[in-house]
Amino acid sequence: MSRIGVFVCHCGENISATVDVAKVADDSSRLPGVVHSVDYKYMCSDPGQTLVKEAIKEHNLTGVVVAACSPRMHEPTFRKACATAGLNPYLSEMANVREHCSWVHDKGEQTTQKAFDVVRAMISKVSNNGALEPIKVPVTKRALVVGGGVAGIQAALDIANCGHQVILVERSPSIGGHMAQLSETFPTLDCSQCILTPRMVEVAQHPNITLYTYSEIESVDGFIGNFKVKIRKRARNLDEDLCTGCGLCTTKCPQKKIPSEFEQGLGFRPAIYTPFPQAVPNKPVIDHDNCTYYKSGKCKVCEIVCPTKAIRFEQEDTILDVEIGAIVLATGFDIKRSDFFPEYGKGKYKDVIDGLQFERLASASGPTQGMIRRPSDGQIPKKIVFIACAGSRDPAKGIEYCSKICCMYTAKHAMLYKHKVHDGEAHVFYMDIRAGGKMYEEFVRRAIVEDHVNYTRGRVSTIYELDGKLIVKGADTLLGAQAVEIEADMVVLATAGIANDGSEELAQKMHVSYDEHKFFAEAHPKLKPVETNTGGIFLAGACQTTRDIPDSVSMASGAAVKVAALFSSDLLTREPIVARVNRIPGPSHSTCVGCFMCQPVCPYQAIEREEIKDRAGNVIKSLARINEGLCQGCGTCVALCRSKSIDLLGYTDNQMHSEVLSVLEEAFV
Amino acid sequence: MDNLRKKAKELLESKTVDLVIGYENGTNGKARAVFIKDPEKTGKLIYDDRCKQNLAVYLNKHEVKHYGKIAIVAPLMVMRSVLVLVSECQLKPENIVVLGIGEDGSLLDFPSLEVVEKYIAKIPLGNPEPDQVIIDKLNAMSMEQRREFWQNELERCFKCYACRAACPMCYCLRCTVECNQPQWISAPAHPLGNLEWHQLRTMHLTGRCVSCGDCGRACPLNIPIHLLTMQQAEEAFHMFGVRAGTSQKADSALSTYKPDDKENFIL
Amino acid sequence: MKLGIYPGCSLTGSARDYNESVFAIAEACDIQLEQVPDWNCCGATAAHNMNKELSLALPARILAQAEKVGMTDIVIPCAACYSRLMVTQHELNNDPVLKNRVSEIIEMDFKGTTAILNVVQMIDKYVTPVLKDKIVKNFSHKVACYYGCLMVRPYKVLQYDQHEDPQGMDNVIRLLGGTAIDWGYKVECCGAGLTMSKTEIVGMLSGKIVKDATRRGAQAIIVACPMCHSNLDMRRPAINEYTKEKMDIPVLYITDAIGMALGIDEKKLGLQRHFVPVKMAEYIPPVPEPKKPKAKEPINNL
Amino acid sequence: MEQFEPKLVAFVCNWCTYAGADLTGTSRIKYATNVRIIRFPCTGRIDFMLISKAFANGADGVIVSGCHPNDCHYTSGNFHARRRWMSFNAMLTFMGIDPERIIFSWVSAAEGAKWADIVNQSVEKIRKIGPFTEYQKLVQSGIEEENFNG
Amino acid sequence: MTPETKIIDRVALDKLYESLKAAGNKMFAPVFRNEQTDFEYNPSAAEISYSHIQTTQSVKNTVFPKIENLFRFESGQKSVELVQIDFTKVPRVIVWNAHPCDAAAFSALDAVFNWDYVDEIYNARREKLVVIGMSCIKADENCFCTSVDLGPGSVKGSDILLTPLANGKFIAEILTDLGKSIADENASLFTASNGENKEEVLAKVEKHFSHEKVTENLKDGFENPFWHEFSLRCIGCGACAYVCPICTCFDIQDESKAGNGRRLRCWDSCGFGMFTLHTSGHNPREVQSQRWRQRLMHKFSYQPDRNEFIGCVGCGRCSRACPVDMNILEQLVELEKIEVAAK
Repeated sequence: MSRIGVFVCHCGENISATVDVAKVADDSSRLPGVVHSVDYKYMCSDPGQTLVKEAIKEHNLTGVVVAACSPRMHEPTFRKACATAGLNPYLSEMANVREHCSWVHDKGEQTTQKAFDVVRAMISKVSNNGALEPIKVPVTKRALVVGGGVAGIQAALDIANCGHQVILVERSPSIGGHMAQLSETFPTLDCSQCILTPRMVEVAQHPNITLYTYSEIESVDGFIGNFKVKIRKRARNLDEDLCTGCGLCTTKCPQKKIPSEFEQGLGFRPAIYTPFPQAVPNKPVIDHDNCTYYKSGKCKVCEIVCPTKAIRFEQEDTILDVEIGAIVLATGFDIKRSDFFPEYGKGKYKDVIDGLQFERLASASGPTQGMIRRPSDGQIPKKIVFIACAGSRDPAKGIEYCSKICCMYTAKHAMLYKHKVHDGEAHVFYMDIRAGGKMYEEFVRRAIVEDHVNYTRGRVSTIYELDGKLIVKGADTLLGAQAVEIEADMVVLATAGIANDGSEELAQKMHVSYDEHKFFAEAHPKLKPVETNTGGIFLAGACQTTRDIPDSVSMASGAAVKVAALFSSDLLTREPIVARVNRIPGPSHSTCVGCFMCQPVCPYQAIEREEIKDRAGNVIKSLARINEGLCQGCGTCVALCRSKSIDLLGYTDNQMHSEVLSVLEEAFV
Repeated sequence: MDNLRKKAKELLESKTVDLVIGYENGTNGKARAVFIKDPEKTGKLIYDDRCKQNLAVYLNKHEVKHYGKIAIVAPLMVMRSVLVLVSECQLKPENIVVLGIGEDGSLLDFPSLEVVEKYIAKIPLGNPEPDQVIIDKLNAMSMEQRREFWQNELERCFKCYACRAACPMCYCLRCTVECNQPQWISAPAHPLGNLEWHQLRTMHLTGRCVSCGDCGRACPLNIPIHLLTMQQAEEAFHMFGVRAGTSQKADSALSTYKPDDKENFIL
Repeated sequence: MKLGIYPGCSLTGSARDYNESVFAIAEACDIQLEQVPDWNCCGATAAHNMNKELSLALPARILAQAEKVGMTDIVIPCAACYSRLMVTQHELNNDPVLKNRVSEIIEMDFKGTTAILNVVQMIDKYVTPVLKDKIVKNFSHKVACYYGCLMVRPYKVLQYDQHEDPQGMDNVIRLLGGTAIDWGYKVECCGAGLTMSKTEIVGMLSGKIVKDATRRGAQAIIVACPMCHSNLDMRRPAINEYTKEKMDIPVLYITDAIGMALGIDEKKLGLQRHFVPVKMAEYIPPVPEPKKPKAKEPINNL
Repeated sequence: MEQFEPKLVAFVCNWCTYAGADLTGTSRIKYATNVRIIRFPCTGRIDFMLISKAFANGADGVIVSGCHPNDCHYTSGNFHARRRWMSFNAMLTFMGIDPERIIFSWVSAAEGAKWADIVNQSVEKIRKIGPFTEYQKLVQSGIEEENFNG
Repeated sequence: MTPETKIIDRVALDKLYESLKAAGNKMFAPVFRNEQTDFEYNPSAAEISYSHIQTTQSVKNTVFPKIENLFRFESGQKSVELVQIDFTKVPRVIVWNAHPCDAAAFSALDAVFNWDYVDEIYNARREKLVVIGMSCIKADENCFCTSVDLGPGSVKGSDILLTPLANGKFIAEILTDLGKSIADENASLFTASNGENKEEVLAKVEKHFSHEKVTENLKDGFENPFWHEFSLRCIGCGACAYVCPICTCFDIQDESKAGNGRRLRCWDSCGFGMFTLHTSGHNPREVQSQRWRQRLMHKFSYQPDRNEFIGCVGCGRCSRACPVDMNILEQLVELEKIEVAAK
């Protein structure tokens, strides 16, 4: 039989002015299981708490109900008080008789009755409470950052500077990401590489950072604080310790005409290459698909010329097993290419290019040394049309969202063009100019006012080539949808930003949810923008949605703090309000039948498959198991489970059922 | 029918399957389930209009599962039930061979469950016409009339649980009615207990019912309880666009959602 | 091979030539075209501007008629009719309530299971597979394939070809041994129904089309729509008014081109009914010059 | 005749509606005393059988309230709950039990005034409909009959 | 007493029914409704069915209702108080138009409820029970009363047994004192018998098997593979047990609110998987074949052994109610045939 203590608070006069607290305490004392019932002026005060503590000891209480304010206010206070007195804190409950009663009703019998009903319900609930112990999860203090763009670099550096080990994994041969490809950055027009490369070097030299480039995530198991990750380190085909990065091999490689990924196909690279001169690490990789040796078995020029004999043709991929406590996903984004737009030539007009290609054209280290020349014949274009929202905000193209960065970089592109080709004409077709951000609107105005970029509000319906010109047909909606036709030398499409290639597979490996466009999904759109629904996995940068450099960097620092906070103690302590699948004696083992319909319901991927085996090791039953490290205690699986095999500690079926029955026990006045 | 027997025999002879579940001639002109292990006995198999039982119910049965790989004579409702059971991890696709029966009674060749899915995708699904007619009639009644109708019907229930036993989707080891901590459902067969039981059954089958009607046929007291789950099957389709037993994926109506599910009653 | 055909109003009237050439190539390829029994008007532009249910009921009845006699595939040469029937089937198949309502209106059971083919789809499915052996004389001409609006749009409904840069007819021309040019007006508007009320607008819009095709050296414009044909062909005076020069480029139906390659008599194809005489010299495409390495130099070598 | 005072229970989620109701209190907005609030972590936790249990035990009406769509503390609990209620409502309607007695709402932590409105409206609505005698009769019938009288 | 035979015509029979009903007796009579014939309390004479072969449910409801309130309890803060039911208030129930199989079943129930524990409420109800039986002039393929020592005209268990004649009149055999008192109270409704022979009108029910042989075969048949083979089809519902006039398994349920409530006895079935489930998780009857075996063994082996009667009256209801055609007659015939393998 329970031994419950009831403590009714006056809250000064906040409660007692409308509720007859003495009557509530008195009536409660007559309820079955109640052995002690008092009222007091301020329960939350020190003397009030002492009342509770002493009663626990004196009456050997098995449960405590404090009728006072909202549990959202003082539940922790009274739980702590109970704990000090030796009562499990989860054996206390609060009846909200202030916010939900005395403050919202006038003085009267009904108000007192309501207060009593609520107290009675909580007494009933608390008699069904069980003692719970906080869940402790050990934390491996090593972070994994996936993606070596600016967001990944920032997150890795921030975590490393907090004194934690970081593994940074990048899929391409060098870190740097898209930012390394950019010419200048808005709104300051400072050189992108100038600000980025020092950070890249810092990563390479940081004692707490282990860098794996040309590597990918193979698999991820485990949960927050305890991930087990396999990293596939692809063969660079060289001994990285011996290679000095002198670059001799790259100059001697006979294959020279391979379109460069870094140059967006506008320049060439050899088969053994570093993507760009400032690459980190500055060690080449061999591209098997284009290497003469791998194709014909002959050549090995690189091996011959290498002064340190570092080339290893037989090298194979290696799989590294690492234990990780937290993961930051910073895998970035990609853009649609011009071949996505049949109305703009479907990629067949060489002079219709995308934004990244323009960045390379404008970059001093690019294929044209920063001269704006059109790809078809190398001529300097006298008239360029920039089309914003190419694909973005276009449901017909399946991309309803705004890519967010294009308005700004289109303004930048037009401006850079005008700075380089003074007699050139720049036309921008736009839907709306979205220049929200510090100095952003001013930047766009500068393009229009100072650099005389022609902005036309309207869409371009089609582009076709005629006599060496690109005929751009559009409409000017500010002039009554008048048709506009421009004979351009070059067209730059600000194509839609999209989720990076492979993000879906990665999300599935990570058990992270993703949206319809394959961008990773944050845990809460407002309050948990860097968390995912999987505990211990965080997001940084454009893998969540396209965003610009300052946003990516802030987000990366945010994610880094989340990781650092997680690493701040050896054990992760979690509230024991988690779901649990029941276990009963064999041969059933659980009433769970393993239908796993709860699995898709769990927002946290906390429901795992547990296999019960007989002594010979044969699986005799599969049933659901809740990973307490991941479960956040929403209880959706509990309500869904048909066989009532899952229960939510702290809000068990028994507790809720008895609370409902008890609150309705008496006729309301 | 000859094709069916031939195919069943082949499957047993080649040891592709260990057991064939089908229909045979029962007593008093009824058709009933038969379990054949011996290829020589496949001559017992029949298929005609009397074969109404949803044989998928046996796929959950401990003794039947024990045999190993099973071929099942499957008119549409059985096919759909098989898909539901697969999607709910109660049946491994590699352990079942579907001997499909077309709408014209012909044997359909299903090399895999994917082909079953494709077949079902082409067929208009819904409740059997006569049942839907009654459902429509009930829906046309006033709320009060419907309440009276169901009260009179459900009052008679004596909780033999034949409805539960006949349903392939009611495979729980412990049904909620057998849970007494807390006592979710009043166990006695009084009007409240009966109402609670049938509400529970209906809700638990929402999005999972394949409209086979076996619960109603099983009821010894002729209570038309199958209308409840059938109505929910239609509702689930109208509200969520989901029909049970169309794919092997776990995507039933109540374990998934769309952010833009449309309702008109939440304030 | 037996297919249903829905001619609509134009193929029995102003576009008799189109009808003739469709039947001519069908016959040559052993396709029997059978008219949907007791067909009615598709409603065209007028109906959907006035009454939604009517605009759906008219095409639904046509389809129901076809279903009734068990036609599984029907060919619709007119792009406007094609569009209306496709839109109707799409809308009704996605709205069971509306479907029931329309079935009630037409007092017929409408299932929505018919495969609706435009002429190019019919050619793809039933003509091209047998074409190779039947070509008598290559269609050695350089032409501009013009698709207009209704054959490829709205893409959501039709899901046919790549709507911004369709290739269906271009591929057929290549198969016939012809050359299809890349040009800018493939899916532009010809002026359509304004042909009666605002002929000068049709002159301008069609004029741009005709002009672009001409200046790119096309010898003919290939169409698959009676409306496009009549605007580009019959409205030549208005076009010439706009272009300020006499345009004499003929306008052929895609079926005409096939018919010519198959050696079908011009009369049988109805070519004599065209306003602009069908006269084209043979065109042999130049052999591509050997690649000049210089021209291919990357721009970083500039 | 004395005015009928309906009994209502409210099943609310901890993060939005419970907090919203707290705000009603802090803002001192008055509402009818007929409702008893029961706190759940999330609307996703609310078993439909609890609603039936509430009716069987004398409730005349039930309020179910949680976070607005997209605002769920647990991301999707309310979406799952919404499907459950849609199905439950459909079933009750078909069984001839007017789902009007269950009032569903989304009340955020900022909508203290809306909570008061919801309660007042619900109490008025249920007062107008009257006591849930059909259900309560069910509870009493069945056994007496089998016993001796009737 | 020595049985008497009288004649009553249909009009008088209806009058007899109405007058018994009017006298405050609770009448339990078969009515055709919901496409089936089943017993109901107090229908009007006009509603009563005389043309059915068998009702869906048996008449055990009158003495062993599907829910029986055993007592009430009320709890205070410290203790719980029991409130007993006043069994003297049990009304007199007259089962009207029960077939001989149903009438005979009461003696089996009597034995169960008085075997080791004398069940007060059962006996209270039983004492107030009158059975007006009706011989069968029709039977179907599920009927097998003659195989279990009963018959379409069997008088066992009836206070008065009626037998319908071709001329629309009924032979009334007044069999007990209770029957006689009813006949005497309504003497004007009866006429004298002219030696009508009921055997001429009775249904012909073939004897399908020897129950003695079945019982004998079962003695060593516990492990026979027969059970597995025959029960594969069984889906484990309780329909057979619930419609059976002799099945008496029950479950005890407490229902309470705020500490006050009642203890109820509800029907249960040995066919349910949970029926024998132990708290330990062990289930002695783990699979359906064992439960099905229990059902048949109980009726044809254990009860004959313990109470010297067969737990079956051959009414055939279970075969009719079974959703999967578990035909008891078919199985009993098989059971008679099987040769028990020598150990």
